[in-house]
Amino acid sequence: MYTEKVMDHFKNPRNVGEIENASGVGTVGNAKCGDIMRIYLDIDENEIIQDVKFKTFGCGAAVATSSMATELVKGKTVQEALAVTNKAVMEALDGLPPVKVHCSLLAEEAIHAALWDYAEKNGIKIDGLEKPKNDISEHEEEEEY
Amino acid sequence: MYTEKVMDHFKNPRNVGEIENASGVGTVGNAKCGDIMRIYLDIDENEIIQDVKFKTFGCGAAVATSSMATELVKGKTVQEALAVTNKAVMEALDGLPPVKVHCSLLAEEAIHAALWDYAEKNGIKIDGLEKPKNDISEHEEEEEY
Amino acid sequence: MDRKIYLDNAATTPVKPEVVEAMLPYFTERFGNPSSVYEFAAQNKSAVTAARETIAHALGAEPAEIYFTAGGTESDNWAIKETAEAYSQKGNHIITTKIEHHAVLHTCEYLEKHGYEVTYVNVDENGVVKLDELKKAIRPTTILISVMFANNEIGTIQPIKEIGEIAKENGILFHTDAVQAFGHVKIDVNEYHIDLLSASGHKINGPKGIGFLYIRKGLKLRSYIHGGAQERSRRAGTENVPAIVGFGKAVELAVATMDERMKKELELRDYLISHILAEVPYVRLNGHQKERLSNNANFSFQFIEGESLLIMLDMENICASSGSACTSGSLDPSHVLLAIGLPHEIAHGSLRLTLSDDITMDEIKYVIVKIKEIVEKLRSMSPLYEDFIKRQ
Amino acid sequence: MDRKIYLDNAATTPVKPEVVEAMLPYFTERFGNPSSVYEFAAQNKSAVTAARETIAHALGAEPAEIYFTAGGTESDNWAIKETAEAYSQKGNHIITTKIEHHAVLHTCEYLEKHGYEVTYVNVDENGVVKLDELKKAIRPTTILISVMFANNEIGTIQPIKEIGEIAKENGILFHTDAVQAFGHVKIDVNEYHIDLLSASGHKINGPKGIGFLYIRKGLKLRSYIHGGAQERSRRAGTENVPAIVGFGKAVELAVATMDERMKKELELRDYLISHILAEVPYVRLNGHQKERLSNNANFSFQFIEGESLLIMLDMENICASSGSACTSGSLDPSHVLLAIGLPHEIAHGSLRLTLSDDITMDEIKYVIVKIKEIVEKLRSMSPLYEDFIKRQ
Ligand SMILES: Cc1ncc(COP(=O)(O)O)c(C=O)c1O
Ligand SMILES: Cc1ncc(COP(=O)(O)O)c(C=O)c1O
Repeated sequence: MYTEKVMDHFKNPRNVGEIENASGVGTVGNAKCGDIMRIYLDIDENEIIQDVKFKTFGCGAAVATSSMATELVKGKTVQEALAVTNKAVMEALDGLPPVKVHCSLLAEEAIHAALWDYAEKNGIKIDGLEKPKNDISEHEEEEEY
Repeated sequence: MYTEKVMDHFKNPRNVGEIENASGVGTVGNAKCGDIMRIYLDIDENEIIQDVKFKTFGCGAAVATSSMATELVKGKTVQEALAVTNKAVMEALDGLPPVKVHCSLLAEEAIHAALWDYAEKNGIKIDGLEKPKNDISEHEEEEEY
Repeated sequence: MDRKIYLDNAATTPVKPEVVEAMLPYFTERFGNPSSVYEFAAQNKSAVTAARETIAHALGAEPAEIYFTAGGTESDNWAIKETAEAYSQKGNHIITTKIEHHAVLHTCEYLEKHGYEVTYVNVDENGVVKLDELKKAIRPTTILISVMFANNEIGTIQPIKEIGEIAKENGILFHTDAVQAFGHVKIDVNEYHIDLLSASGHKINGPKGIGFLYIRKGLKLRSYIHGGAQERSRRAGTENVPAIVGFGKAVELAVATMDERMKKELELRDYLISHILAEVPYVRLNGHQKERLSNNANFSFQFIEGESLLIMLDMENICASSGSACTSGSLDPSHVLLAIGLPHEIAHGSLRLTLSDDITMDEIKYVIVKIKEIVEKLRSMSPLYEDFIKRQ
Repeated sequence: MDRKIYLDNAATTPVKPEVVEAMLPYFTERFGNPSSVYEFAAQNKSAVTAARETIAHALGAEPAEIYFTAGGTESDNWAIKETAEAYSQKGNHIITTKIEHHAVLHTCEYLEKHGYEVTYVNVDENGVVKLDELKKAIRPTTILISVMFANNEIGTIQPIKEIGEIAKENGILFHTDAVQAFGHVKIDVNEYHIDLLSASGHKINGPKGIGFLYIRKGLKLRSYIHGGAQERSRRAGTENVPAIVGFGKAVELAVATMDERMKKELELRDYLISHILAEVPYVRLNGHQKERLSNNANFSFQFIEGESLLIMLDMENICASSGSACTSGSLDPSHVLLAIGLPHEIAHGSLRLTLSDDITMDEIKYVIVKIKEIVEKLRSMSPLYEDFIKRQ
């Protein structure tokens, strides 16, 4: 079902954990749908992401995309992190099964939510960042036969 | 599908053939239904069936029941022959598949038809013998689903 | 553990070597169509007859009441749709439950789109159908009650005899999806007043792609699959002789070993359940404590999600499932777990372990250790658990 | 002859040893449900995918257009009933022919009882569908044309491409029952404008109980068997992995050997036909002389009846059939032989010999000798022959 990269990030997820007094924390998804991601960012005064941690309740793809997303933003500037799309996460994982694409969207949203929290805490505005929805309700129905 | 007795009478049918100037000949069934039986009887002045022959166009059971029916009436009186029922033929063959029961009826009818012909030719009346139908149209429909 | 520990016997089972053995000659040698005239193929008819008799005997039914199908799903479709059709003069109402397999539920939903009315009766927190609700649901137009014998996810065995009696008293036909129960539990169609019963070969170490529908003598149901005159003109299609023979053999074995097997499975299952409940915090057992299949254990672990759990178990050579196999690729939590009242997030953290008598106590102990480790690991990664702990 | 001479390959075929070989691991080892999360079972998914690709490739189709079923009969039922249902807004008229298999005919009759109208187009004396009649039968409400690719009794191959074009020009869906043709004749669903195609495993040395329906991308057909989400939610029921794998292997072999096989069969068939026609009096060949399956010969012998002929052939170790296998237990003559204009009593005397490349020329010669002997013997017992001779 999953690529080797996905399995690797699931088996050995990078950056699991919490950051105390994080610069920004974002939580997205909801338990009803079976996916919740929380991302902690530690951002320094040069707007560089010094550290990032995540916690995820969800399927294999949810864990792997969280892990990969944290890897992709670590050491980046806020603007660079903002540019990390779900597509980038998927590509870095060598792809996801169609039913699992929403996990990568969730990972993107989680980063955005943490950045939003950072911006709010610091009273700044990050260009191109919109207030994240709490829940990405992209619950597209499979075609029913 | 068939009992050993049926197969034996099919493989080695008794009394196949014709009798020239037979005392009575009866043909029943029709080609449309796939069964025609013809029975020749040679009946002596004591009303004893001295010889009997048959020809049959039909399935394995049709051949076997013809063969068995001729065996059952051979050497018998006309009255005894009249008493040979399809049930007797079936029993003598150790049974027939349900879809083939009509063959035994046909055999009974063929005997009756030959006896009727004998009675007509000789201007006599045989007690309990009715004019045979040309065709026993007992084409019962199988239950349809 | 080197050996794979297969704990997903409710999804499917390995075909027993004796069953494969029994089937093999029918592929290459005795391959003939049993409706043929020539002896070599006509002999196959007696092989089919023997299998039919074995199965009928296992149910207290007549051989002529057993109709082979391609599996449990087809049997369910047939039973429900053709009862609906055959008895539409009498009424258009069907009663079933909220915890049926999709083969029943989606068939009922199909009928709802075609003018039928369906009542989906609730179950209690143990997954037992509410008999009072079921009785109240009966209308003059009710033509069928369809209640599964045992649930495929939580293993709860329904009060089938009582339901059969309710159906009988009210002159309503009674269908039971016994795909999980047949071969695992003793069933007598007459004692239980069952009119229609579905079963499937691959749930009892028989082949896939074969099942049967028991249809009580005298019922007006017609064919669902139209065509040739096979199965007394009620189910068309060239007879799948190897699979029928294999199914017959599997039933023979299942019946012969049932008592012993249940005893062994019960011991393993009860050990597993009691230890998981004692050793893992924030866990619940789903399904009835006693009235459940001897090989079924179903847990919900709070704060974690099922698929992750399954993959981690797989990494330890343990094969299990979360909800039913059919839906494990999907995101919706199992309708069965929701029906017994679990909140979504708890339903998501469910684990079904379905044993066989092939499993050893050592393996069960290993499984318990691994579940503990994995649940702990996943919780350490879970934002839900983090919130829960912080709230303490 | 010691060896059984099996000449009933249109009824069913032996499973090839390579096919059994391919299936075997999937019974006992790789038995897992392909929808499972654990790797050991998920791997089965790729085995299913590979079989689907082999089959799609053989038809010039996309893998996603192939849906596995339990056989040709189910495929026919699905194609016709669900087209009727999905396109009922457009119309309620279906066109088919008088010589379809019962899987199509009885399905159409079922639909007639449910508000649909069906035109059964005639065939000519060779069994070729009358295209002008077919065209004239088209109405604004016609939603489906269903014409079999090749007939199972008389072997006639239909002008499928022309029919596909007629259907396409008129915006009507086109289904073909290719159960007898698939694996025996080259088929390209695009070249022939086929929208739906039925096939079955056991007609091409694959297993019984498995078939497929090709459904052109974009068609609105829904499930016929409702339940789990297998086959992209279009055909429910636990995947019959061993049978699917075996079917894939059988198709692979059938495609690889098709040219050679046809060549050999043609030689045997033409020898058989020409010698029977030359050496037996009062006989006719049924079906088209040229446009026929390479393995099919069908004769009518006047004055004798088919079943007797079959039993006598069986006594000589020759397996054959009279009409189609499904109806050979019945008393009605084949609807196909009646449709090509045979009187009942001649239809009753029909013999179908369907070859394989496993047959030798020596065996064919033996068969010819035996047929001559048996026909003579049966005629000597036939009152019809007696009358005929006396009339001369
Ligand atoms: C309760 C129940 N009903 C029906 C089915 C369907 O059976 P099959 O997959 O053999 O069609 C299953 C198993 O998948 C089941 O567990
Ligand atoms: C033309 C045709 N259609 C359909 C079928 C039915 O196929 P199956 O018996 O595999 O269901 C057959 C064979 O029996 C056939 O010859």
